[in-house]
Amino acid sequence: MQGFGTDEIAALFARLADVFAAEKEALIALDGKVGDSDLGLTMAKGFGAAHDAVAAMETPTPEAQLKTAGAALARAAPSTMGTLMATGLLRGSAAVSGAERLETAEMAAFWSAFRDGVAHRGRAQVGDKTVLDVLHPIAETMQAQAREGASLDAALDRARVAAEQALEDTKDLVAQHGKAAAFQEKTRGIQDAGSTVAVILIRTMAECAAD
Amino acid sequence: MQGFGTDEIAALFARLADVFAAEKEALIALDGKVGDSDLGLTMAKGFGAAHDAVAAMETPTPEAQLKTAGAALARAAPSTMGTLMATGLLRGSAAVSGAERLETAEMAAFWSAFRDGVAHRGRAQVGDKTVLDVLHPIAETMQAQAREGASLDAALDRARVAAEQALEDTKDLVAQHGKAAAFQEKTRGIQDAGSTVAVILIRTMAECAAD
Amino acid sequence: MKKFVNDPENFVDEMLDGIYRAHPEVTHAGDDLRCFVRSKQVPGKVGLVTGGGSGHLPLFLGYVGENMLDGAGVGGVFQSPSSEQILEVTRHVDQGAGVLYLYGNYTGDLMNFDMAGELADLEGIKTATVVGRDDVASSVPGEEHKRRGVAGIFFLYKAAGAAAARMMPLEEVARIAEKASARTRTIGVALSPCIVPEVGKPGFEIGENEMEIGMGIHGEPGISRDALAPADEVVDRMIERILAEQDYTQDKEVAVLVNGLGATPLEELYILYRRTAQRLEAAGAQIRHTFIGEFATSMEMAGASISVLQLDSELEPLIAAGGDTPFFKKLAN
Amino acid sequence: MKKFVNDPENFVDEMLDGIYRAHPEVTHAGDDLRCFVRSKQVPGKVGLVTGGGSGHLPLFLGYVGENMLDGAGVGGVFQSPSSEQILEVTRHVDQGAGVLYLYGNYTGDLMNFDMAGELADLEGIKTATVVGRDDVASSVPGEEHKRRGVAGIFFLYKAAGAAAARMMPLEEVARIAEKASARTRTIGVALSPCIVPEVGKPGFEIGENEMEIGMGIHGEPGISRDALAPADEVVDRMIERILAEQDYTQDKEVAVLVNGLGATPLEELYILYRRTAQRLEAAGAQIRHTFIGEFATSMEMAGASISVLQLDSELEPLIAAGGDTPFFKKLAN
Ligand SMILES: Nc1ncnc2c1ncn2[C@@H]1O[C@H](COP(=O)(O)OP(=O)(O)O)[C@@H](O)[C@H]1O
Ligand SMILES: Nc1ncnc2c1ncn2[C@@H]1O[C@H](COP(=O)(O)OP(=O)(O)O)[C@@H](O)[C@H]1O
Ligand SMILES: [Mg+2]
Ligand SMILES: [Mg+2]
Ligand SMILES: [Mg+2]
Ligand SMILES: [Mg+2]
Repeated sequence: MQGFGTDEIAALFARLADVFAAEKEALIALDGKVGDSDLGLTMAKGFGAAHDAVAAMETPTPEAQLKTAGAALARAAPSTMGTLMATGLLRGSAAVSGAERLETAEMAAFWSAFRDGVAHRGRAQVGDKTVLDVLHPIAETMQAQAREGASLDAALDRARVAAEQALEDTKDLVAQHGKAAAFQEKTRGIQDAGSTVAVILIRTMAECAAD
Repeated sequence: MQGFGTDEIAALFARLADVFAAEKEALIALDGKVGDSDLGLTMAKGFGAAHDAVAAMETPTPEAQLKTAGAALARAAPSTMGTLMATGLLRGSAAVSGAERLETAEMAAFWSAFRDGVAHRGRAQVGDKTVLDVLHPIAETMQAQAREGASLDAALDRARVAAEQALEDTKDLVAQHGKAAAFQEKTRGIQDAGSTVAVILIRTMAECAAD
Repeated sequence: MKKFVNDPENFVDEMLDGIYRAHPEVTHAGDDLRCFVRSKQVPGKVGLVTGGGSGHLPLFLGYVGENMLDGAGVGGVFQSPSSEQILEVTRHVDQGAGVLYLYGNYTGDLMNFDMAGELADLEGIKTATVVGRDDVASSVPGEEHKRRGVAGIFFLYKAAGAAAARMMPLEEVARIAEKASARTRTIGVALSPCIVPEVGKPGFEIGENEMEIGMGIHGEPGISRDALAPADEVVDRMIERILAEQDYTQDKEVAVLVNGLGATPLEELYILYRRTAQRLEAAGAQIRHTFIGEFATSMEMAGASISVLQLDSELEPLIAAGGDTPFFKKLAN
Repeated sequence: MKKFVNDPENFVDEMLDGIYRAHPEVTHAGDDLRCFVRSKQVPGKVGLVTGGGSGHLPLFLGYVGENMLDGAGVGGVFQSPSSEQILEVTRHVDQGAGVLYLYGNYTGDLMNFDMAGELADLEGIKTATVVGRDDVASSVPGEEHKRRGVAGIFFLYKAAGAAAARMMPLEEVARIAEKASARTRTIGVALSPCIVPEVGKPGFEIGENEMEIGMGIHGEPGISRDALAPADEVVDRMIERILAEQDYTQDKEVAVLVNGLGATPLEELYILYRRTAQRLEAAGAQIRHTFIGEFATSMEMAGASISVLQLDSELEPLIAAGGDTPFFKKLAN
């Protein structure tokens, strides 16, 4: 594919809205294990709002679309993950300022900024069993792929694979933040809910690129 | 028997305390059908307190015993039936003022005063599906037996039979008073809870007389 | 039974012990914890005494305080206090101006207050009686005197309390209480039963998806049992019963009380109030005073009631007056 | 789900509509109902802003009023308000003296208040932040900064509210709030779960005969799940956690809050208070102020919490001060 232009980004948010609507119950159940069961609701609502806002734009640029999506998400779903994903989108938007299409290099910049934004806002460390544990390998993989000059669809697919592995690895960690932290050792063996959302993001993006 | 003297009255209240303790759950269930399920509790507590008070008396007379029992009942169980039974005992006590033993005539006077007290305090009419529907035939039967010169045990047994029949007849009535009144037509077919207590009273008295 | 209790027999007295520890402005007359009175009586004022079963906090004793009541006979859970206890409270609060009994229209309470009043009379204490009978679900129009007293009795306390605080004589305070009683209507809805600690299990059942409109605060049967409807529809079905008995063409101003029965979250009471206000305004009423919260509960029963007092120029300032009890505080407005 | 709701999506906004209809002393800044503010701001006063998820009434918005807070960002049930909403409230309440953010230590709230503060700073509004972190069950000593904020935040509101009303500057009000925060400890116990309207079923289960000590107000796991014990024993097990962290040899005076989580009858809270008072007094504390009732709920959760604020000569008069909001009224004493 020729990278993500405004049409592809619009299509990406349409697809994310669908996917999070479909995953609603699964995410509720997952967050319910060591959390408050709201993740399915907030992600479905938040990405639904992001899609609506992006779809309503008249003269979009990638930067503006990502910013609009982030702002809509922050407004519609001010939960931990809603706010973090919004922060990621807003920071990622700034990182692709001016670009008309997001190729591998721009996408790598987007994901690095996304990760950094989440790290800043959430004050978590890699290994704390949060969404950062998946965002970090995504960003690192994208950066490596960009250095190697990989195509966007190949790069995203590698990032997806890394993300899925990282998600699996969150099972071995003990939660240090948010509602899950109260469960301490009991969180071991359980896949982190927020990290699952990050995998859905990169997977959906990779699928869009592959289509 | 030679009528109820102080020993027999003390024994009567001991027995009533036992009987109401034994009937507690049954009365709770009965009152629960069209009431608030408290009758078993209040009667067990009330007659338990009456027995304790009577047992603690040093120089009892029948009049004083009945008064003490009534006052204890009023204090321990100020529910509808607790208050009515207390009123009955207090009025009945006054009606046997001075008597050393309660023979048929005195017992008839006791029950008439008991009924009148309940009627005054509760402002119900015979036929309203209340305890009055059993107290009234008890009082009338006792008066008739006294006029005929019947022995106390025979008189009490006749009164018991009349009471049991009257209790059965309460099933055909519709409640007009207390919590049951809210159930209106639904109370038809159900035996009145308070009337059941009156039957227990006369039956226990008759049993004491027969022993 | 999921309750914080020790021996269920001590439920009421331990609760009272907690209340006296927390609130020095109330105490008991004599040794009996259940003879609940204000720590300081107001000389020359008509005494206001209420009473009834426990399990309805803040009803009844919660309204004993400044500009409200002077004493309460505290019964066991859902049980009347004894005539002796009421008499003790009566003696304590009488300041020579007589005592008004204000309580709910239940057989056990009626008999015990009557007895106490007769005994007080022998001691030279003048008493008068006004009963709350606001529950429209408990008897048809024409039989209002048979109705149960529920949350709306709060309005009687408020009006009579403010009247007595203005040093009105017994007859006047009783007349005002009677007027408030005649002009108050309540309808309730229950979603779940409650548990009397000494019984230990619910006295009745309500299906997982059912509601009962008109159920009494001791679980007395209501007027209909239906599938739980959306909140607005529940209010619509309830408020009809009140609107049918109040006409706002002349006296438009009303005071509204949306009361939680115990387990219903305050959030939901405001959702019910929203629709109640819409409906009352559509019927031509003007809401002048609003009270929302738990005013008369049934232990942990889920449910709510709506009470409407139709004001007039005499009642309005009495409802507007301030009040200060350990359980109810209102600034004058 | 046995609740009085219409469309669960409208739960919060219909509740707010009800609140605004009932209480003209509060309103919303701009069009968004969820930007909750006092109708009249006090010129020159430090603005106090709180916020957090809905479902905890009277927390959070219920403490907006005289001598208390000035505004609240209202989130969805158990959800943070957005940074945009907090910013809108901040702009509205700022009277030139800056704004103090006072909220519970939860990730979502922290992030959104931080974002709002950063944006307010760009607009020239000075903000400071103090978080409630009173739940002793949520982290071990030494890790107090990680603790959740629960009912004890009421003491922060009370102290900071009275300080701001005395026209103290932002730094002072923040210092006092921080002191109250550092000196407040809370421990809770839950008997039943609660239902988020949009979810429609309980988020977790508690066995028919179980209690969970230390459970959070969103159902976060506690420190032990055991068979329900008699009330006094429940208090004993809870209060130990507080006594272990407070020493009454120097500062003896405390303020106590016994809070109901939603479905627990007030009667039972007084039974819990009774034992709490006994235990505190035995430990050498002197109870100077007592608050009992529903101050911070979890919808229809059955359960309670005990909070103790260890007073000093600066905090005491601030807790003693009066307060007047639609949901909380206290006369000065
Ligand atoms: N401080 C943090 N930094 C980054 N991610 C976090 C942080 N705290 C929690 N998370 C992530 O958020 C997820 C839970 O999200 P969400 O359900 O929105 O939280 P909550 O319901 O507690 O607001 C966790 O699984 C974790 O991945
Ligand atoms: N006004 C009345 N006069 C006489 N008996 C009455 C009256 N009202 C109720 N009762 C009797 O009381 C019984 C119920 O007693 P109880 O359970 O003590 O009442 P409550 O629980 O309503 O106080 C009824 O079955 C009826 O026999
Ligand atoms: Mg969550
Ligand atoms: Mg009964
Ligand atoms: Mg309650
Ligand atoms: Mg409640």
